[in-house]
Parts: sequence; C-alpha cells; structure tokens
Amino acid sequence: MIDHIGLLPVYLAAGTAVLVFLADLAVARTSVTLAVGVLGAVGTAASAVAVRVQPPHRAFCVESGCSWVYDRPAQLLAVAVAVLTAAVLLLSAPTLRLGQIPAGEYAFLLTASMTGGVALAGARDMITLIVALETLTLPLYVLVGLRRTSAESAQAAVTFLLTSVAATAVTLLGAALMYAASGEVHLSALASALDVSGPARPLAGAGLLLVVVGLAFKVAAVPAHAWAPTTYDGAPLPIAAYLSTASKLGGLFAIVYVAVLGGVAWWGVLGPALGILAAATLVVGTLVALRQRRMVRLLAWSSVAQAGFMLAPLSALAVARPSGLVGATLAYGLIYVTVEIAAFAGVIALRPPGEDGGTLTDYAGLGRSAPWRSGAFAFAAIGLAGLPPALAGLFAKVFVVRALVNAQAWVVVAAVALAAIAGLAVYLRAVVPLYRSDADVPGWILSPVSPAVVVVLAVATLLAIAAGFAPQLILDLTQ
Amino acid sequence: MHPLIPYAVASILFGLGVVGVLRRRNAILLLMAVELMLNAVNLVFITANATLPKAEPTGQIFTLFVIVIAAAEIGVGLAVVLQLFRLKAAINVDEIPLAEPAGEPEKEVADAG
Amino acid sequence: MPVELAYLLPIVPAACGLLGLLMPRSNRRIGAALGVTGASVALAVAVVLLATFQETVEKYFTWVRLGSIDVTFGVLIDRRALFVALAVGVVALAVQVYSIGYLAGDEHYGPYAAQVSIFTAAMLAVVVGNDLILVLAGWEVMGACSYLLIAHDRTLPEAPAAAVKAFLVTRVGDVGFLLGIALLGVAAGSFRISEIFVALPGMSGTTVTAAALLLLAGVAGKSAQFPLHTWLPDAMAGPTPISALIHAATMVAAGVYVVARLFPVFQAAPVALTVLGVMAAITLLLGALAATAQDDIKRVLAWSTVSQLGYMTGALAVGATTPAIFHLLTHAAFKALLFLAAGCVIHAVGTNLMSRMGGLRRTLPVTFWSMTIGLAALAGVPPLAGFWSKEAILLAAEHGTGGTAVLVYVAGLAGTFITAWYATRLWLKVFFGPGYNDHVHAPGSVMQAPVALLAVPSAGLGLGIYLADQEIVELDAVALLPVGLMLLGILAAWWGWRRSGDPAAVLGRMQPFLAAAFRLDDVQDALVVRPFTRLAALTRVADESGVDGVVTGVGTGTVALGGSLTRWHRSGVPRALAGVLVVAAASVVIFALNGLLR
Amino acid sequence: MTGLDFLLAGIGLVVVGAGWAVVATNQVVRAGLWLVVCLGALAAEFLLLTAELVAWTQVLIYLGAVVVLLLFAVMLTRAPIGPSPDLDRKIGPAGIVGVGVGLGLGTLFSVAYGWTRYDLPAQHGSAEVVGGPIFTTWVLPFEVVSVLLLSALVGAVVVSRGSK
Amino acid sequence: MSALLTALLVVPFAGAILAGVLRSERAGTYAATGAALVTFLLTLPLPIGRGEGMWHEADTAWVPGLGLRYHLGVDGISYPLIVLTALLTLLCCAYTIWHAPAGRPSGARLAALLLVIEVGLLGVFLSLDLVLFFIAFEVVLLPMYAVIAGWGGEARQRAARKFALYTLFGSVLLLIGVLGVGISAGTFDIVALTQNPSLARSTQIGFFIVLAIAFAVKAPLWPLHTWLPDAHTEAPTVGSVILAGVLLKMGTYGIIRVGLGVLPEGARAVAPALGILAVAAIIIGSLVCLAQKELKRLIAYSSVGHMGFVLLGVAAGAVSGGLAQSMGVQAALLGNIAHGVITGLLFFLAGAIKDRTHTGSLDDLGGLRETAPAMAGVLGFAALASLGLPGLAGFWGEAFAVVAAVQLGGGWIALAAIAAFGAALTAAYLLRLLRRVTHGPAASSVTGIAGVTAAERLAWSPLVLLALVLGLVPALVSGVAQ
Repeated sequence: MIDHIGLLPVYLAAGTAVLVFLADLAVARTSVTLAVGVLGAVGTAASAVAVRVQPPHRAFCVESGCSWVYDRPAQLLAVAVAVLTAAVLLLSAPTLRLGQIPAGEYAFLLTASMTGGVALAGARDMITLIVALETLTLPLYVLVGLRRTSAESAQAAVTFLLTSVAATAVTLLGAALMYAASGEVHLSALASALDVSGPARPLAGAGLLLVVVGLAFKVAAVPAHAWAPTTYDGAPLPIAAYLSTASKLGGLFAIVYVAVLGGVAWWGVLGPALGILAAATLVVGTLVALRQRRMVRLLAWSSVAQAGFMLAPLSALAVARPSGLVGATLAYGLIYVTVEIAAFAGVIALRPPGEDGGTLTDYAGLGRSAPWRSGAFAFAAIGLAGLPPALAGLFAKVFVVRALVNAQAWVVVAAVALAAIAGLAVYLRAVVPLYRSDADVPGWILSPVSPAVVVVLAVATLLAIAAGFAPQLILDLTQ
Repeated sequence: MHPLIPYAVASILFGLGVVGVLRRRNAILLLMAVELMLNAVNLVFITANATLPKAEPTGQIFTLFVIVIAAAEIGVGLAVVLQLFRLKAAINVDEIPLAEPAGEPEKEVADAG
Repeated sequence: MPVELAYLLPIVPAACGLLGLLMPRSNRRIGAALGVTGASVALAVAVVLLATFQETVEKYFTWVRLGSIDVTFGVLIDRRALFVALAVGVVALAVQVYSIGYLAGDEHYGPYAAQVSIFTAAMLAVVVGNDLILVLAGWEVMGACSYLLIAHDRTLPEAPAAAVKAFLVTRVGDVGFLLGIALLGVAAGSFRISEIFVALPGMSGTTVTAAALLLLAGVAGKSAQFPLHTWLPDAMAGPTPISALIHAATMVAAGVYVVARLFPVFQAAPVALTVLGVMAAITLLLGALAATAQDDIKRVLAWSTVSQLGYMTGALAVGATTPAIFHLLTHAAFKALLFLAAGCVIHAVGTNLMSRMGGLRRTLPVTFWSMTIGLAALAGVPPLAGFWSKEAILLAAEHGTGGTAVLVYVAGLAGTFITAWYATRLWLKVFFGPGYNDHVHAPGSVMQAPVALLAVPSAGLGLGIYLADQEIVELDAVALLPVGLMLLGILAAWWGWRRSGDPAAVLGRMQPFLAAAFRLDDVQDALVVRPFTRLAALTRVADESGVDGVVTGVGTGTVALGGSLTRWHRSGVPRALAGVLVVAAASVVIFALNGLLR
Repeated sequence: MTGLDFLLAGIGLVVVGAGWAVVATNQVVRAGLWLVVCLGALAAEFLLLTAELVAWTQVLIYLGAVVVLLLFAVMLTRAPIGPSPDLDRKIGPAGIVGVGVGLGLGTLFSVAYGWTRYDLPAQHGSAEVVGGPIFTTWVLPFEVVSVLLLSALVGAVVVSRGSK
Repeated sequence: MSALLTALLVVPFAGAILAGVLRSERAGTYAATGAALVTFLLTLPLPIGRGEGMWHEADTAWVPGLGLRYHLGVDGISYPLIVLTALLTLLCCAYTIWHAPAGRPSGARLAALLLVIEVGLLGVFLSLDLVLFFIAFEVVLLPMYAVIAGWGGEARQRAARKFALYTLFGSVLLLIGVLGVGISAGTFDIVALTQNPSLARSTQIGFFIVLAIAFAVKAPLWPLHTWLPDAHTEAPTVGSVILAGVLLKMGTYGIIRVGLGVLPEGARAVAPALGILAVAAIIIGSLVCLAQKELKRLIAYSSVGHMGFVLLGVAAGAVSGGLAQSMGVQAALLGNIAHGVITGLLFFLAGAIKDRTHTGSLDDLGGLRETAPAMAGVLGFAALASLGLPGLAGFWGEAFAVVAAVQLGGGWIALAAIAAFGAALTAAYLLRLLRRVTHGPAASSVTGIAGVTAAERLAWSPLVLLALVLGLVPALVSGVAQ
C-alpha cells in the first residue's frame, strides 16, 4: 500500500503543471495562467510544510530501502523549490506581459521543473534521483532558449543542453558502476553495499565519484561550471534566477544525498575530492567574477563561487560529525537562495521588462532615481558578499567557516578566506555604479516596476533581514 | 558467459562517445556521440543485472528509464539545436562563446589584503 | 607657615598662564595683570617659605597609579630649592614687568605673557618637584614654552628655525632624561626623589651609571653643554626678555640644578662625573672663545652664558654643588641684568650689532652703570657677585682630586682671562668711542626699573652670601691667581681697543671661525640633520612603494589572475564539455590505477 | 569461451566498429546510419544477455524514434550528403581523454570481474518479470518520467513553433 | 543598567534609520545629531554602581547553534573608549549640520552612516562574546567604505576599496581565530575565557598570532598599515576623525581584550615580536612623516607611530601579565584615548584648513598664524599634545609605554630606548609641520581665509579641553581601568 500522504507535494506539483496548462487553454490570459501557477506552487509549498516529517513518511520500500522518504531535508527542498518557483513566476510577469513568450507553455515548463525538484526532495534511490533531476533540468533547456529572437538565448540553450547531457551521461555511468559493483540503487543500501571488499572496490569508488562529478554540473561547480555564465546571460532573467536558485539547490541536495547518505564508506575519498572541488570553485568563480562587465555574468560567476561555499563544509566529511557539516551546507544554501532571488529580483526591477541584465554601467546613478529598488539590490549583493548590514550572509559564512575550523580543514579555510575577500570586490563592482555620484542619468527611462516583482523583492529582502536577526531558525531547519 | 566481454564493449563504446563529444563540431553529431555514451551505460546495467546474484531486474529497469530520458533529451535537444540553426544558420559549437567578448582592458585595480 | 604653601609655587603661575591663553588676545591689560600676578605670587611664596624655613620637608599626594608604581605630585623643600625658586621668582617678575614695555604695541602680547607664566611655573616645578615625573613634566614644558617664545617674533625670519632648533636639541637630550628617570624609577619602585635616594645603595652599579649618564644627556640639552649647546645662541632670535629668562634663571639653570638635586645619584656614578667634567671644560672654553668674536651684542652674552654654565657644571663635576648653585644664583642676577640692559641698548639704537654702536654712556647713563656692574660681575671683579661664586668654584676645583678637577681648574683659569677680555670688549665697544647713533630714544622707566633693581643683587649678592656663610669661599693667596688673570684680560682688551678700535682684531683670521663657534653647527648639520632627512626620504619611498607595493601587487596580481582565468574561459562550448569529461576520465583512471596496484 | 561468448564478442565488435564510424565519419548522414547499426547491434547484445524487454524497447525507441529524429535534424540543418571537411577538431586531446576513459573503465571491470564466468539467469528479462517492479517499486520514477516526457513534448513544440 | 547597554546600540541604530529615511536634509542631520547626543548621555551613567570586574552585563542566548550569545558588558577597559566613541560621533554629527560636504550626497546620509559606524564600534567595545565581537567588528566595515567612497576626495574609490578589502582580510583572520579559540575552548564567552584560560600554550600561540595579525591590520601595526594613509587622505573630515579617533582603537582594544585576556600565554610568547614591530612602527612612521608633503597623509602616518607606542605598551603588558593591572596595558589604554582625542582634533583642523585653502600640500601652506591666529593656536596646541608634551593627554601613554618596557629589563630596555628616540622624531616632524603651516610669511593659499566658525569651535573645544584634562588627571582613564 503506497503512503500517498507523503507523496502529496509531488502530486500537487504535477497537478499544478497540468492545471496551468489547462488554465492557459481555457482562458488564454497571462495573468490567469501565472496566478494559477503561483497558487499551485504556493499550495505545493503549503502541503510540503503541512505533511509531517517526524517520523518521516516512507513509500516504495523494498528490503534494500525506500525510494521515497519525506524527512526534514526533503521538506526543506520541496518547500524551497515550490516557493522559488512561485517567486520566479511572479518575476516573469513583466517579461510575459510583452507577449513574445507563450505564457502557458512557459508556466507549464516551469511548474514541470518544479515537479522534478519536489520529486527529487524525497528521492532516496539513484533511479528516482536521476529521473527527478532530469525532470528538474530538461524543461529549462527550453525555457533558457525562449527569448526567441535572440541568438544569445539559443546559444545559451545549446550550451546548457550539451553540457547537461554530457554531465548526465557521466552521472549515469557512475550509477551504473555503483550498481555493477554493489547491485544496489537505494542510497540506504549503498551506504553499506559500496563498502565492497575485494576487487570490485575501485569500481564502486569510481562510480560514486563519477556521480558526484556529474552532479557538480547542477550546482555549477568546477569543473562543470563553464556553462553557467553564458546560459544565465542568454536566458530570460527570471529563468536565470531559477537556474541560480532552485536548480542549484536541487543539485546541492542531490550531492548531499549521494555523498552523505550513499557514500558513507567513501567519505575518506569524497571529503578531499569535494574539498578540492570546492576550493577550485571558490577561487575560479570569484576571480573570474572580478573581471565581468555584464551584470548577469557577474552574478553567474559569483554564484559559481557561492556553490564553492556550499560544498566547502562537506570536505570535512571524513573528520567531523557529518550532521554538523550538512547543517552548515544546507543553512548556507537556504540563505544563499534567499539573497540570490532577491538580487535577481532587484536586477529585474531595475531593468526594462524583457531586457537582459545589461552591463554594469547600465546601472549607473540608479541609486538616486530608484532608491528603494537599488537599496534592496545592494542589500542582496552585500548579503552575497556576507557582510553586515546583511547579517544573514555574514552568518552563512560563519556557519561554513565554523564547520571547517571545527574540522581543521585549513586549506579549504584558506580558499574560503580568499574568496570572501575578493568576493567583496566582486559585489562592490555590482553595487558601486548605482551610487556613483558623478554618474549621468541612465540612458533609458526607468520604467515603473511591476507589483509582482516588488512583492518578490520585498518578501525576499524581509526574509533575508529576518534570517539575519534569527539565524537560529535556519539552523533548526537544517539540523 | 564471461561478463568481461560486454563490459569491455561498454568501456570502449563510452570512450568512443567521449571522443565524439570532444571532437565533433556539429551539434547533432555531438548528440549522437552522447547517445553512444548513454548506450554504453545501458550495456553496463544490463550486464551487471545479468551477472549479479540478486533476482530483481533493477538494472534493466534503470536501463529503460535511461532510454526514455535519452529520448526526451534528444527530442528537446534537437528542437533547441534547430532553433539555433534558425537564428544563426550554423550549429557549430565552436562558435558558441562561453565568455563575453573581450572588451578594453580594465583600468581600476583592486587591492586585496 | 604651612609648607603646603609650596604647592602654590608652580600652580599659581600655571593657572595664570592657562587663563591668559584663553583671554582675548586684544586685551593687553588682563594679560599683563595675569603675568605679573603669577610671577609676584610665586616670588612672595618663595620669600615667605625662605623666611620661615626650618628643615627639609616633603609633601605629596598620589597623582596617578600606573601598574605597581605610584606617580606622585608634590614638593620637596630644602634651602637650595628655595634660593633657586627665589631667583626664578625675581627674574620672572623682572621679565614680566620689563616685557610690558618691551612689547608695547605687539598685538600678540597676551599669549606671550601667558607663555612666560607657564614657563615660570614649569621651572618652579623642576625646582621644588618631589617626583621625577613632575620634574620631567616641568622640564619638557619649559622646552615647549621656550619654543613658543623664541618663535614669538614674526618679523625675524630666523625665529621659527631657532625655536624649532631649541626645542628639538633639548628634546633629543630629554630622550636620555626620560630613560634615566625610567631606570631610576623602575629600580627604586617609585619616582619620588627621596625614595630613590633611599633605594640608591641597593641598585646595581651599572644601572646607576647608566641612569646618571642618560640624565646627563638631558642636562646637556637643557643647560647647553657641549655638544648640545648649539641651540642657545640661536635662541637669541627670541625677544630680549625671553633671552634673559632662558639664560638667567630658568631653562639653562634647570640642568645644573637637577644635577645638584640628584647629586647622590651622580656621586654613585663617578664615570658620569668625569664625563660631566670633560663636558664642562670644553663648554667653558668653547663658549668663552666664541664670545670673543661676536659682533651681535646678544650673541656675546649668549656665548658667555654657555661658558658660565661650563663653570657651574664644572663645579658639579668636582662635587662642589654649593658653589655651583652659588654661581647659578649670582649668574642669574647679573646675566638677567645684562640681557635686560642689552635690551635697553638695542631698544635705544635699533640694532644688535656692536659695530653700529658706541659712546652710549652719556645717552643711556642708567643702562651704562648697571651694565658696567653686570659686566664686572661677569668678569669676576671683586667684590661683585661673580667674583665670589667663581672663586668658590675654582677653589673647589683646585682642592679637588683627580684629572677632572685639574681639567676644570685649568679651564676655569683660562676662562677668567677670556671672560674678562670679552666683557671689556663689549663694554668698550658699546659705551665708549664715537657714537654712531644720533637719535637715541631712551627706554621708559618700566624697562629701566628692573635693570636698576637687578643691579643690586649683581653687585651685592656674592658678598652677602659670603658674609652669611664664610666657609663658602676662603680667600688665600691662590685666590689672587684668577684675579690677576682677570686684570690681564681687561688690560689686553683695553690695549687692543686702543690699537684698532676692536680688540677682536687680534684674532685676525681666526675671528670668523670663532664667531661661527668652531663651525659646530655645520658639523651638527652634516652629522645629524642631513643624514636624518635623507633617511626619512628613503624610508618614505621604501614604505610607500615597497611595503605598499606588496599590497598593491597582491591586488593587481589577483585581478591579473582573474584575467587569465577569464581568458581561459573565453572559448567555445567544447571547453565546458572538456571540463566535465576530463575530470571524469581522471577519476576513472585514478581508480583504475588504484585497482591495478592493490 | 562458450558459443555465447563468441557471439557476444562478435556483436560487440560490430557495436564498437559502428560506434567508431559514428564518431569518425566525415559525412553527417552516414554518422546517423552508423548509429542505427551500432544501436541495433547493441539491442542484439541485450538479447543475448536475456534482456528481451529492454532489447525491444531499444529497437522501438532508438531505432524507431531517436535515430529518425536525428536524421530529420540532419536534413533540416541542410547537412551535405557528401563528406564535409570541417566536421571535427584535432583528434589529439579528444583521443587522449577517450582512450583514458575507455582503458580506465576496462581496467576497472577486468580488475573487478577478471575472467570469471557466470551462468545467465533464465527468463529474467521478460516483460512480466521486468514490468512487475516497474508498476510496484518503481512507479514513482515512472510517474515523474511521464511529467518529463510531457514537458519534453511541450518544450519541443514551443521551441519549434516559430515566434508568434 | 543592562537595558542601558542595549540602548547604547539601539538608539544610534534607530537614529541612523530615521536620518536615512527622512526626506528633509536638515531634519535628517538634526535627528542624527539628536540620536548621537542621547547615546552620549546614555554613556555617562554607566560608572554608577560599578564594582570589581564587569560593571554591568546583559546576557541572553542569540544563536545557540553557534554558541553565540548576546552578551554585553562594560568595565574599566572598555568604558573610556565607549565614551570617546559616543563623544566623537556626536561631534561629527553636529559638524555635518553646518558643514554639509559640497557636491556630495546628502549630509543626512553621512550622519546616518556615522551612526551605523557608532553602533558597530560600541558593539565591539561592549561585546563579551567572541562571535558577537566579530560581528560588531564587521558592522563598521561597509559604512566606513561608503563614507570614504561617497564623500571622499578625488581618488576616493580606490582608497575606499583598499580600506575595505585590506581590513576585510583582517576580519577574515579574526573570524578564523575567534572560531578556533571558541571551538577549542568550548565557549565563546570572553569573561569565562579570561577568568580561566584553559587552552594549551601551543594552541594559544597559534591563535594569538592569527588574531594579532587580524587586529594589527585594524590598529594598524607596521607593516600592515598602508591602507591607512590612503583612506585618511581621501576620507572626508568627519570620516578621518572617526577613523583615527576610534576605529583604529578596535584593533588595540581587541588585542588587549581578546589577545591578552583570552590568550595570555600566547600573548606572552609572541610579545617580543609584537614589541619589535611596534618600535619599528614608531620609528618608520615618524621618519615617513618627516618626509611627508601632504597634511592629512602626515597625520595619518603619525597615527602609525602613536599606535606603535600603544602596541609597545600592550606588548609590555603581555609580558608582565595582569591585564588592566599592568603598567603596559594602562599606558596602552591612556595612549588609545589620548590618540583618539588628539588625532581627532588634528584631523578636524586639517579638514578645516583643506576646506579653506583647497590644498593639503605643505609647500602651498604657511603663515597660518598671520591670517588665522586662533586656528594656528589650536593647531599648535594639538601638535604639542600629539608630540607627548607632559601635562597634555599624549604624554602618559607614550612615556609609560617606555617605562613599562624598561621595567621588563633586558632587550626590552633597548626597545624602550628606540621608542623614546622615536618620541624625539615625533617632535621633529610635528614641529616641521607647524613650521610649514603656521610660521613664516602668509602663503597665497591662506591669505584671506575665514576664521574659526561657531560650529568648529563647538566641535573642537571639547577635544581641546579633554586633551588638557586627561593630561592633568590621567587617573580619569587609568583609574577606572584598575
């Protein structure tokens, strides 16, 4: 008998997708479609909150484990993805109003991707995990390319697609090797089964590592990071926002599930590997971001660096209590998505509807003509830099460094430190133009910002502020 | 039978797929190469499933899912590639830049501690 | 009479000074009132205390407790201190009164008077202070005030430089002074002089010697001993009353006085005394010789001060503290007199140069007579003040044992001759001979009065003290030797004047060299000033392009690295694919090797 | 070496050869056709490994759908029928990585399995054997995949339909 | 009383928000000044009912997951700095009412930022939890950056970025050190850690070095000082005043409170190196000043020298131990306050001069006492105070840093001697400064400049007074510390 309660969020998510589609067919009005989508997403989130996680709902269990476990992390991811989808739908309002993008399909694809994300939340075996991830990713190929008239958009889509399929192939190979070595696909079973003694041991290790490398693509971590800037920059801004928040968060959780739940026997290998990955990601992402001249590319590269921060604590898997490390990682992830969505909302609010992110100089002097939007954006950027007054960002960094210092992983600490310092320079690049007192008036007339965007910007900012004053809440969520 | 044989085939096939992905300029050919990789994976699953002591056919099921995923990806992928072709009349992946075009070298210099 | 009264000695003038600084500079009357009050109160207190003096007493309270050491604020009263305080009071009062006239029409008079008051307070703090930190405070404040006062004159371009020089040179000495105090204080666990004397036997020889030598550095700075004497002549740039103040009873006297006050410390460190003796001898002759060749009347007096200080330190070097202080007092009297009188002369003829003076004895009778007394006292003509104190010193040196004593004695004898010579030269050149100046405007009574008053102690102080205390000098045959030398000097000068109108002519080619005081200024410039300015410039470059260069380098390096990484990513999609696949391949290969090697 | 082994090896050779052709040929269309051969042979391989259902699915979806799609795409992108010179980059780096992966995997497998022989389980690849779990244990991914396919469908349509 | 501590943080923060949102320029500045005034008044009753150790504490859990507690407290070490902070902020806010910088964003924003900085500073001086300390430490960074970048001179962007990144480098080390200490000691509570320093010697040394570097950047200690001159030269007057007056004190305070307090063993072990660097800072700072041509840059470098004295005291205190009871630490505290007051005054003057003459180059200045005697007088006073003239605030810190070093004997005496010589150099460059600026004939740039305005008199006189009072009654500072 299947425990349908635990699956409720997935059903609602899928239902939302279908509903959106029908709504678009019935009443072909952008606002209606979006409204349905947002409501569905919020409903999904609500159900995800409502469903109990102590003790977790389980479903599809065989003796080697369950495919679906709706526990605290699952709830976190489900809620986050749903809420982020709602936010992105709202952010899309100005773009869709222009009518160049078919709202129905757009909303459907987005909600389909959300379904993947929600499904991923509870997935506890390789098959469901990978299928869910693909469901999360595949609609994005299309969405990224939806700025029909722009070649950049198409290029972005192709880049995203090709890198993605290559990465997927690697992940699948990894899964196959693990299966060949252990005969298991359930993470709970892999935890012990991967501890192969005998000649097949390297096979298991290689499989696990390949899976992680493949998943690194989803969080845009080095080495699978190069797609992000082009893709973000070519995609419609809301989709870029989705890619850098929901999709990235999904990837992060996938890595955590596989590495922490499945890879118990290999923490000694995974830890250093992830450490190297994280360090490289931090350094490359930050330093390259230093040289970007386009806003979205800067954010993209910085989000690469942020992935580094998220992965960094896992580098201590072998030496420290994993719960603490995972807690730090997830806490950082949550705070990151909050501030990142705020940052993108700010960008959207400061740009004309349908436009791309533009260059940094396009933002010159906006601090005076649009103080509130600029202020919110600046706050978000500072949050990403991890400094007061955006305390949330600071705490996020503190969580990470604390975990690392606790594990005495000094090398990674050094990388984190460097990234933190140079990171400030990066985000200053993004913020300072807004407040250049010698700046001439912006070349285009600052358009009135859509209320939908304002809502997202305001809520995200308030959440960030709240998280700054009560970081314990975040910690409680991630313990 | 000796599982090493199909495994060897799978290994070589995957290698070939990698070669193709890294070598091909034409996006479609690139996708074909990816298909090779995926099928290599499938062969691994099937072989493993056939040799493992466990009874249930998890490997085959995994393979089925992989096939479906591959099909879906190809479908969307080709659509995307074709759109690129519509816009640029070319599907040469070399011509898709990863970074913004090099501008004038930047003046200001950040001092980091 | 309560001894607490002594607190007023430094406090009242200080208060007056601070008030004066806050007063509107335009109002001369308040300034003058405050200045005179401060000085006269101090004088009165000194007189009262001296009159009611019974025995040495110390009164103090804790100023601030730092770590384990209490810094106290208080007074240590003995007869010597009161005598010097008296002298300070007299001279300060004279200067204040005199300044009213001398600075008539100077709109910066207010701050000036206030600064003089603070100066006085500082000196008094040094004199009666019971705690070395308090002494140090007075010591340095005096330096600062001298700086302000010397720089007072806006019209003289060299004034600021002279002021800076005075402050800096003394400050360099103070480095030693501070360290010496620190050594003593730390060794004794307290900065109170009495405590230090108690703890003295317990201290290690090296500590005491080091402390004494370091203190000497400060003394040399303040009391213009070779090699730190160079600031004194330049200090002439200040207004004449300031010169009087600095040269007569304060500033320069401070060094001598402090050595006397801390003499037990120096006794415990014979090395220091030897050094002091050598210093004294050099200073004595150096000053005297330099004085012979000057044309600026104030410079003559200035250099004479240097050499007279040599006498005092010499006395200290041979352990004769009382003669030293004796000479300090007499010198205070007649040198103050001389400066103020010189001020009158300058005021009258409008120049400092003796070559532009002459025959003033008729036009300025009062000044002439008082100056005559002063010069005679300086030269040591019996029975005037200078004679007694100098005799005392020479006798002490003669009776003293060891090379130091001999050195001081010889130098002292030579000194008497030279002193008499240049004193006479000045006397003759200024008051006799043809008069260059037709319209001489006589100084007002405010300026005349102090001069006339000071003539009294200049004449009688020595005799008075001798009568009060016969032991201080014993007049025997040996005592005639300096007198003879003195007469020789006078005759020589007179003879030279008759020959060429300027005794200095005999110096011939030596004159410019002597006038420049053996070019020691240039030496100092070459050995200290220029190297340091060069070093400073060097350090600046090293710091701003070296140390900062590293920082900027790190910055540029980081950005450059970012640039090259960016360039690496400036490529086609295949790079992105390669990223994933290469790493995948690498991990596979690594595990494969691991599999092979197990 | 049993007959089965020979068959596996032989067909394996076909797979590899066709695969090589796919990545090596300088005629786009031929690449597609070689892919058909490769995948077909692979299906045969599956059959030999007693995975009938998978084999037939392979034939259906790949040969029936994917390859056709690919060929259509080739046509739509006006690929020349004849050889086209600038199809590839230098083989060097790609070759190194590819060989690395191939050899690496081969080594891993040979280390893991060596030349041990296994008996193929009978009747474990039939539709009912495989179908059973799909609709019990693996129904969740099955549902999710339906969403995936739907979105793929819609997405393909959205993209292909020219801008309004 | 413990509510008072929180109020000290809340009031300026509220004031900052108010000043930020108020539309009217004037209202904004007045609101800011009002908040600053209230804050200052709130600091005054703190000594009431003080006893041994902490006078008042406020302690509630904030982030249990981090072991982070909202733990504030005030004692003799922190109190003088708290008052100084409140006072200087008040003066600066009031200053902006009359001296709204021309051609720059609104003065209200400037005042608001100053208040935010005050929040951070007070937070640093009040916090008794290591992580809280770090957070407060960070709060100051960006507002100060904004002050420099928004209201500074020509090269402000670069200077501001340099300041931000360089000090962030220090902050990151601080974070690492703080977390390291807290984790290995099991608590982040400064009081508990100070009462029984449980860490092993080697651990202490390691973390002390990290923390010392972190604080040395802020202090700044040579050779980590090069952000300071640029920042000062570019910063607006009030920025420089706050920067030199109290911001640098976070470094020295931190090294006393956290370094010496929590890691005594480590401090003792590293003290010689610290002392040597401090003396190097004194000498090098003074020499650079001797060759400096720009007014504000000169004063900035003088800060390097003066902070050298403070750190010499700290080093001596580290060796002798006994924290606030040791002569060295007391000298350091005295030096801290004195430098805050005097350098604040100096920067006010430098700002006034630059505003009037539009040049900071010593070659173009001169003869100030002819055209603006009052200003020249105050400048002279400030310079004398700065060169450590007894009877003025500067004396005690520097003289007793030397004495404390002598007290340790051995090689420390050599350090003391060099430091004392540095004092002479200090006099040299300050006199040079005075001679170039005030003496001599009036230069064209200073002729016909306005005299001291009411606002300036208001802003300066407290500092002048303080410089004198602290000089005469140093017990005001060292007394409360004991």
